[in-house]
Amino acid sequence: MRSKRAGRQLLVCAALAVLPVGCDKLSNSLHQPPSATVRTDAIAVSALEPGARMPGIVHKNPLEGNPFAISEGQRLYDWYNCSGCHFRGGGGIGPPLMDEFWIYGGNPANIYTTIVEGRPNGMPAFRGKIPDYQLWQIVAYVQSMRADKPIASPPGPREDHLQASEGKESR
Amino acid sequence: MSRRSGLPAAAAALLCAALSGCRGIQSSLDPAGREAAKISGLWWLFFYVCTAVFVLVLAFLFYGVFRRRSEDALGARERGKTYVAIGAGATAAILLLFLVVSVSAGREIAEPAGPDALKVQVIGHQWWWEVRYPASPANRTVVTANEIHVPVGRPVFLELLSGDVIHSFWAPNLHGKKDLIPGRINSHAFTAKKAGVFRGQCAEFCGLQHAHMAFTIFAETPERYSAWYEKQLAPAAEPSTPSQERGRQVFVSNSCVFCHAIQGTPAFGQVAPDLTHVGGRGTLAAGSVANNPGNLAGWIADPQSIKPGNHMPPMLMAPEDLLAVTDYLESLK
Amino acid sequence: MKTSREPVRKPPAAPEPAPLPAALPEAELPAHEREELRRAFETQRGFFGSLKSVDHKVIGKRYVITALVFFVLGGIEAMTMRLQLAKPENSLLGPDLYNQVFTMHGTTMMFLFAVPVMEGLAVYFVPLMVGTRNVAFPKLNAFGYWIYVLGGAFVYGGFFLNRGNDTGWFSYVPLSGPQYAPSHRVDIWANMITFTEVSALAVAIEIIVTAFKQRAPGMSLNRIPLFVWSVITTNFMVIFAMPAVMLASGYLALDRLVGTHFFNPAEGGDPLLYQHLFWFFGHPEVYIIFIPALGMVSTILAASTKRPIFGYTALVLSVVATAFLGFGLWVHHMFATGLPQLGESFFTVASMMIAIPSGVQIFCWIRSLWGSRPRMTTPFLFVLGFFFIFIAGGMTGVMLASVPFNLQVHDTFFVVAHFHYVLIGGAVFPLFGALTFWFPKLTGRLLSETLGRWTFAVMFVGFNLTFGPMHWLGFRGMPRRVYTYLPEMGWGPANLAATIGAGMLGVGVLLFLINAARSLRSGEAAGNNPWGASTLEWATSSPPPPYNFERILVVSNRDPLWKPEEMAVVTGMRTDRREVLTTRPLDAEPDHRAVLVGPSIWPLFLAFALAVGLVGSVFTPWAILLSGFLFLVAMIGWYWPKGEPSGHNARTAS
Amino acid sequence: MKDARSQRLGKSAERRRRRPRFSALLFLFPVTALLAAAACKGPAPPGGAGVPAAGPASGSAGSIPFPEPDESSWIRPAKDFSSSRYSTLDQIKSDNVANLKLAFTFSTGINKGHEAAPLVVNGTMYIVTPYPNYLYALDLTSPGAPAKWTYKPKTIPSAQGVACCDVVNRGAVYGKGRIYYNTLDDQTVAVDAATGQEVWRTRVGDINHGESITMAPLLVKGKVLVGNSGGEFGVRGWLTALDEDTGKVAWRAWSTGPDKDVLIGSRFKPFYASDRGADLGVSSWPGDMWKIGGGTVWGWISYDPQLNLIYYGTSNPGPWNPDQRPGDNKWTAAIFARDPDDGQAVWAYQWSPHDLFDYDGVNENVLVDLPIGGRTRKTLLRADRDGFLYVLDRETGEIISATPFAYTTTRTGVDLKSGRPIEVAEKTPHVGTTTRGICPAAPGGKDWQPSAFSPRTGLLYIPHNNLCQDEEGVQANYIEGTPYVGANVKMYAGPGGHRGEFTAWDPIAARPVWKIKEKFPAWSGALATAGDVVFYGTMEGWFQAVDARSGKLLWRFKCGSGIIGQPITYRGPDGKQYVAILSGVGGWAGAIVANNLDPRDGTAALGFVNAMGDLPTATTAGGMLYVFALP
Amino acid sequence: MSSRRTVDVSRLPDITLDSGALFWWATAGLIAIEAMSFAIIIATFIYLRMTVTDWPPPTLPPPDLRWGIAGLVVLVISCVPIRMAEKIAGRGRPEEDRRRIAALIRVFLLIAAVAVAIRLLEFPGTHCKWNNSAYGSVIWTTLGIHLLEALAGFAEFAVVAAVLVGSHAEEKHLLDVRACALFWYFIVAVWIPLFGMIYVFPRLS
Repeated sequence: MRSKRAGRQLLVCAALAVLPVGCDKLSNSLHQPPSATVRTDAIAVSALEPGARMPGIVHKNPLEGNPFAISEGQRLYDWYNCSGCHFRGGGGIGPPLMDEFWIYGGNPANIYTTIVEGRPNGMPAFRGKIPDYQLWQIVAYVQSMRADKPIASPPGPREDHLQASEGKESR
Repeated sequence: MSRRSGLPAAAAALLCAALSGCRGIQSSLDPAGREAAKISGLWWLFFYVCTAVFVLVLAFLFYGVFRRRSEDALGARERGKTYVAIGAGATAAILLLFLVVSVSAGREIAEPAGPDALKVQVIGHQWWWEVRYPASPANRTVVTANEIHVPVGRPVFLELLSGDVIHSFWAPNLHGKKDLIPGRINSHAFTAKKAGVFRGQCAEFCGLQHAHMAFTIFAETPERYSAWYEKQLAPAAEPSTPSQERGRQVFVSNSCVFCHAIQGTPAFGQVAPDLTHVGGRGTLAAGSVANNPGNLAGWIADPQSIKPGNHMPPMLMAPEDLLAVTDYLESLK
Repeated sequence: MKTSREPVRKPPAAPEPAPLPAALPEAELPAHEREELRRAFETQRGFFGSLKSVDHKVIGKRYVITALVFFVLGGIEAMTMRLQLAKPENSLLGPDLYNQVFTMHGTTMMFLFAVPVMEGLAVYFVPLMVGTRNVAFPKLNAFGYWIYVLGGAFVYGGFFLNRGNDTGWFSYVPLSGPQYAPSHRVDIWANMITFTEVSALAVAIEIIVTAFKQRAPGMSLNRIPLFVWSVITTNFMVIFAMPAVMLASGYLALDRLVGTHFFNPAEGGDPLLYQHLFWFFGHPEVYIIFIPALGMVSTILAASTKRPIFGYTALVLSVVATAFLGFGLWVHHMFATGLPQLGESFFTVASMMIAIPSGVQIFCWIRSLWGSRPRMTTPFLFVLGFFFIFIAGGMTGVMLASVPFNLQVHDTFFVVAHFHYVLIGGAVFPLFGALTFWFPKLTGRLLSETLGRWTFAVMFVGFNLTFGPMHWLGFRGMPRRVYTYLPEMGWGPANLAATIGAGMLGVGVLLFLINAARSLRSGEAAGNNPWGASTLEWATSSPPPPYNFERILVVSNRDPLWKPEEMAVVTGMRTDRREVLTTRPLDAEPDHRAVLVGPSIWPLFLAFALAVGLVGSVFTPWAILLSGFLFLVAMIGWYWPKGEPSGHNARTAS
Repeated sequence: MKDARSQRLGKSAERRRRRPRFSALLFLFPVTALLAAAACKGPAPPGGAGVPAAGPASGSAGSIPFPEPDESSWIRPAKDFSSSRYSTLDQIKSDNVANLKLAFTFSTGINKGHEAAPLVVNGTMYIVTPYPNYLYALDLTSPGAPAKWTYKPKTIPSAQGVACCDVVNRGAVYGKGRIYYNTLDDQTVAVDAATGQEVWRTRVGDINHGESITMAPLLVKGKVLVGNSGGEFGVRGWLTALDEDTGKVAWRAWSTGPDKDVLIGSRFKPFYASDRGADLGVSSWPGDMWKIGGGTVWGWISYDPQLNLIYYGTSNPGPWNPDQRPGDNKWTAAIFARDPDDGQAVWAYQWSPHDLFDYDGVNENVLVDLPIGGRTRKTLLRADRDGFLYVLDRETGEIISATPFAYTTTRTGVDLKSGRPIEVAEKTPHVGTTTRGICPAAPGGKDWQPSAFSPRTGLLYIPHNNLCQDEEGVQANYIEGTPYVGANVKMYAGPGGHRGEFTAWDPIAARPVWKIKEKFPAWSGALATAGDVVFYGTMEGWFQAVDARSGKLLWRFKCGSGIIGQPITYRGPDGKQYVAILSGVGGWAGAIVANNLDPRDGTAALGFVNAMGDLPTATTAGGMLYVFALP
Repeated sequence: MSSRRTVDVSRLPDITLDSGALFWWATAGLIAIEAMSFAIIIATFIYLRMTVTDWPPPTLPPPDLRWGIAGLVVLVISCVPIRMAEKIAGRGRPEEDRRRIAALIRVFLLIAAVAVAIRLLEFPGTHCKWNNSAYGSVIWTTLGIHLLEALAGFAEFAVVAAVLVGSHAEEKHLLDVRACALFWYFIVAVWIPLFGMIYVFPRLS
């Protein structure tokens, strides 16, 4: 536990080290370069935007629909225990991923952010623990779950998981 | 007719290799186990008999083609039938011989390993080998990867399982191969007769890195084997230098623990090789590269360039962290 | 007739038995009837007309040429692999590409080259050899070809779009299953199997019925040429073997596309089921490729020695026995899977027993050659090469039947060496001999003997240099299907040798192609029967006219052209329509005069309809519905009455 | 060949080879089926209510050794130290219960599963809600029982991410003028019962390890006994005693690990040989896995003041996938008898050594003195997850009897000599294959939902499940703070097609007296009263009263949401008998409603969703207190 | 000389309606292929059954007999009009008989349509789906492949009937009737072991 916390501190320090802006606040706090004042490329977590809408930056999953990425994503989804809370998309501890209701937004960028940053009501933050390309693979898999197809017969790799008996009767 | 090539040429090359004493650590012709020796004996019998037959048949053929005297048509037909019958009979006789020696050799190598056999579980993964020594009580279970230590002279009973696709366990110096099939448990038994280090490799095509899925078998004296076993039971060595201390810190706080386990630390990942005693292993990445700090650091930083397509992601670490982790892992003898 | 042992540079311009028309003037038709016959059987002109062709010679030639194109593609893939393996840790191909390439190599050679080329030669030569005008079901024949081409184009299209299957030509599950083989690579492959198997099955029915029902009068079962016998046997094997692989690949496609669980152990399926089905096809497949080659060997030997092959009955029976036994030994591909020992022993026995009929054949051939002073023509050289290589491959084959030995060398380069010895030695060498032998019949021109000899020499040396060292590599622990290996393993020199050999083999094939191209332009005219062979295909002109024979011949012995004086002809066949004479299966007594269908576009359309289903189902199940609709349209078109007269209201022949 | 082969193969290989020989199993099936059928026969005509069976269904066939005499209060969820949930109040009787009317209601404002029992002390009712674990105090002396105060603990919302099966809370305990209860994020709080002021607060666990707390504490001899949850997160289980005044940790007994951690010392005398030995909590695990081995303590604790022993169970081992943890995995899925003063173990027994099916051992232990074999024995009744009702000698831990009360295919019985269950090898789940027809399913023949014992009828009233499952073992990966299960599960209704049952069980005759079939799992607690009325709720939302002797349905009321809470009864300040229940569907069984899960994925919520696809049409979420009284 | 060297075949018929016809042989070949395919399906079934302890999986009842038996009976009945049509066709008089044959085929088509409809009811009667387990997979695949076969046979006869009604009916179409009949007998005959496999076998264990 202690080691873990220390590790996190280490990580934070490392993150700070690469952000010189944050460090010499005292010396140069009155004048900010224009580029550092407003971030427009950050992923919006809310759909509500004060004022008129800005032409937003579209965040697309570079691996969307790529079968290899989806299958890798599926493997990672299991290995990194996403399946432990979200199961095969129906949810459990975490919310379902296969329906159209998304608490924190369902576009690829939102899903990505959710994995990286975590969410306050239980979603852990995987920040700094999963490389970017794997994140997008997981996002690709999560996106593929959302197809408006019944789970019974989607094409593709994820059908290989458990199919239990439908029958309610026993002999 | 060219005599430079063909089976005789291959056989000649083989003979040279065998006689010149250049021994192979992954060769079925340098048997170090009871089973491999039986099979190699079988091969030499096959080889000599088949070579003789081959030479004889071709001699007949060429003699027939090139001889001067023309055959008279009548009478020869009858004789011809006799020749063919004799030939078929000889073929059948040789086959019968082969069958008898083959089946008897098969029965011998399939003999049960007996109750005193060392039981080892080998689980194939894309693309590495998980090796478990089940024991009672359960906490004497040893888990390692890509290396199997066995005592010389004691039968080894392998339980072969697969975690994903079909693999095949093959250490030619000790025995032939046996597949690891998902949903099944296969068994395989061998007895090492000589101490030595032998290499084995996955022999069933299993995807991208089928070529880099090797393992090493250490056949050791019973004493050395026991010593090794006891050492494996111990949890990972405690860091003894600040660098190693830091390495452990980095390891457990990084995503290494998502997949790897180191007994004695909070790392319990179970989808990649157990690293409790990784420093004591000879190779990395299932026999892909030698285990030394340089290779290890390279493997951690960029595993995909060593073994493209394998499941280990590159680890983004500060250089000093990378060195520390390498230092720590290498200390886990 | 030459008596010296000096090799003949060229086949004699005027072969020993006189050309048939000279000996049998009755075989010629009056000019107007010949013209009528030509019109009835001709392929229509123009591009569209050629698509409608149902002439077995046109289709057979297309088969052979297409198969040779695939052979060259497969060969290029093979050489790419050899280049990659020429040295340890080579970086020419990455693992992904290498896996696609070796899969494509195996797939191409087995499904797109070896079987189709044998089928193609059968389609071309069986009607000629049994003395009829066309195959029994000309439209089915055309359909078979189209579906084969479409399948090949499909899988190669996929390959060039980086959708080549990367799980091996055997595509074992679960590696090829939905979980471990994402994307449509395997789907394309699995459906391609169906394409080629449908094609092979169509040809099988075709050939069997033609050979059983349309033989020349008098050609009773014991007078059928050995090549035809081997082709009949092969096609029976096709009927019993191909459904297994169609179902295996069908189950695989279902597992992948709609989520069935045939091979998913988690749901009660079993990956080994796939292996059983695959090898139940896969082993007979070897014989399907190899048995026609036995027929070719017999044919070439007989023509080269100018005497009947010794032991006709024994040869026929051994071929049939080989076919039967061929179904009983698929498990020797699975010894390492851990099946019960008793079962393994059974398959050991079966696998070894198959050496007995093979031995009988070899002894019969040796006996045929004994003192025969054969002419050392190129085809004969290829047959000699066949003996050398095939016997060596057969020896290692017998070894592989031994369970313990198999456990060591299974899935190593030893096995690679073994089956290339068997398949290249046993099928490709005779095939090249046969192509040289039949080239004059196909084109009317002879191939150059000099180039032919060079071809043989380079191929023979190259072959042994490629595959000889692989035996050794197998023993030294080199598994198959590895895209690279460590320098420490010491496999480098042998692999380098193999790569050089592969290059030579490639040069040999290139020489053959050059020879063929040269000969097509400026080759020596062949005449009807340049080799002085005895079978009916030589009784007509080279290349044969659309109707094959002006009059159907009547035979009374096994080697009709060597005894033309005993031959008779059939009269009373109509020449104004596509009429063939059907005979009874056993004694070949005339039965009735069947009318065959004419040129049609529907075979192509039907193939297209099926292709829509097979290609489309990879992407959406709805394609099957569309395909079903097109299929119905095609069937209606196919069967639509053309008003061709038949039955009692038709005019009887003069 | 013959001999050698089987020898040569490992146990599991043998199983594999024997598979085709299904005839053995076929034999087994009818036997178990017959047994089950025999057990089920008789009771319930289709109407739902049962008929009294021939045997002695009444009389004081057993007695509650440690009753809580004050009927104007209800100070711990199980009413008394014996965990009887039996009240001597008899105003509400079987002949007047039909007149029961709603007295007042109270909304908790929370949409998660309400599993808690309200407490009543000194004219005040205390309600603990699911996360965020508010504590409401209602003034029973005022009309309509308005809220006096609300206590809102400071909690970490992320704790919701480590609660395996909804963010429930099972209640509080009263003592020394304080209410003690646990929050999901591993805090135990003591709140002044009169003012709602926090007295002390102790953090006893860490959510980053996957730990959470859902159980109701028990106050014994000045110590608040608290256990953790997280058997599905690779948590190492413990029971901790906190000082009632300071909240300081008095002792902590781990469920796995070396004896000094488990508090096994010289007094430890387990009845069965396989439970004896040094450091079994380590040696029965491979490597370090005991550190992440589960055995959490999230269920009920009983206390015997005479023997001075507390009894509690430990949860399943982690992960579910048994292939990953060879060995007996002590002391998971077990029961401990400990001295509450120092926590030293006196005896222990493993219900499920090397647990295969998530058969947690945490269910309530009802302490009853029963006349068995001509003498009164100090027994402990346990309706376990495995579907068996165990009668144990609570002094020694000896099993007196073990009889299935639910449909079971996984076990044929318990070997009374060795104490080990007799398991059906074919039902063992393994990695890479699907094992079908596992009955009872992972939530067991009975999950946490506590039963009640009436000394008047001598019957144990068990609300339980009728569920089976298919399970595919998969390799579980351990990442701290994330689930650690390793199984794809799909549950479905057991024989009969109903998913729940309410059974009245005669522990002496070891047979059911009557059974009521419920459409959904009977996931609420039971309450027995001296009026010979038994109360329980259904997941559709019916709160119902049945005749204690016949099982006849006497009264019911449809609440706003499905009921998974525990009913209580008390004598109000006005002298009338009241019955209270929290409605509010959720929990593992109701997660599909509480968490809006997608029924298209049957494996969701550890496979429970497959069995509960129709629950969202039957009820909606929302917590509400309902209190009833006779007019 | 000349007489010895020629064989006159002008008197031979140009069609035969018996097993000497090429089309009959083609049908026989097709049947051989199909028979092999069904044999392999049965082998698959037995193989899969041998690898598991419970067949069907423990929670499933065996397929409903009701529609299964109905389907089998209707299939067998459907052979009756076909047999009659085939006999009439064997007389080789297209002009006189074609309408009667076409009428019989229409009766057959009706019965066959019922058989196909029943087959569609047999799918839900399995109580499982193709993607539930290997059991479901093999049962559905068998039912499906046989359904495709039956549809093919049905379509064949529909085309033949259409041709017979039209004015182009010739003797060779009588041969079509016989060959199609042969194929249909096969479809019905092969269903008997398949029926046993799907419906009876699970009840034996």
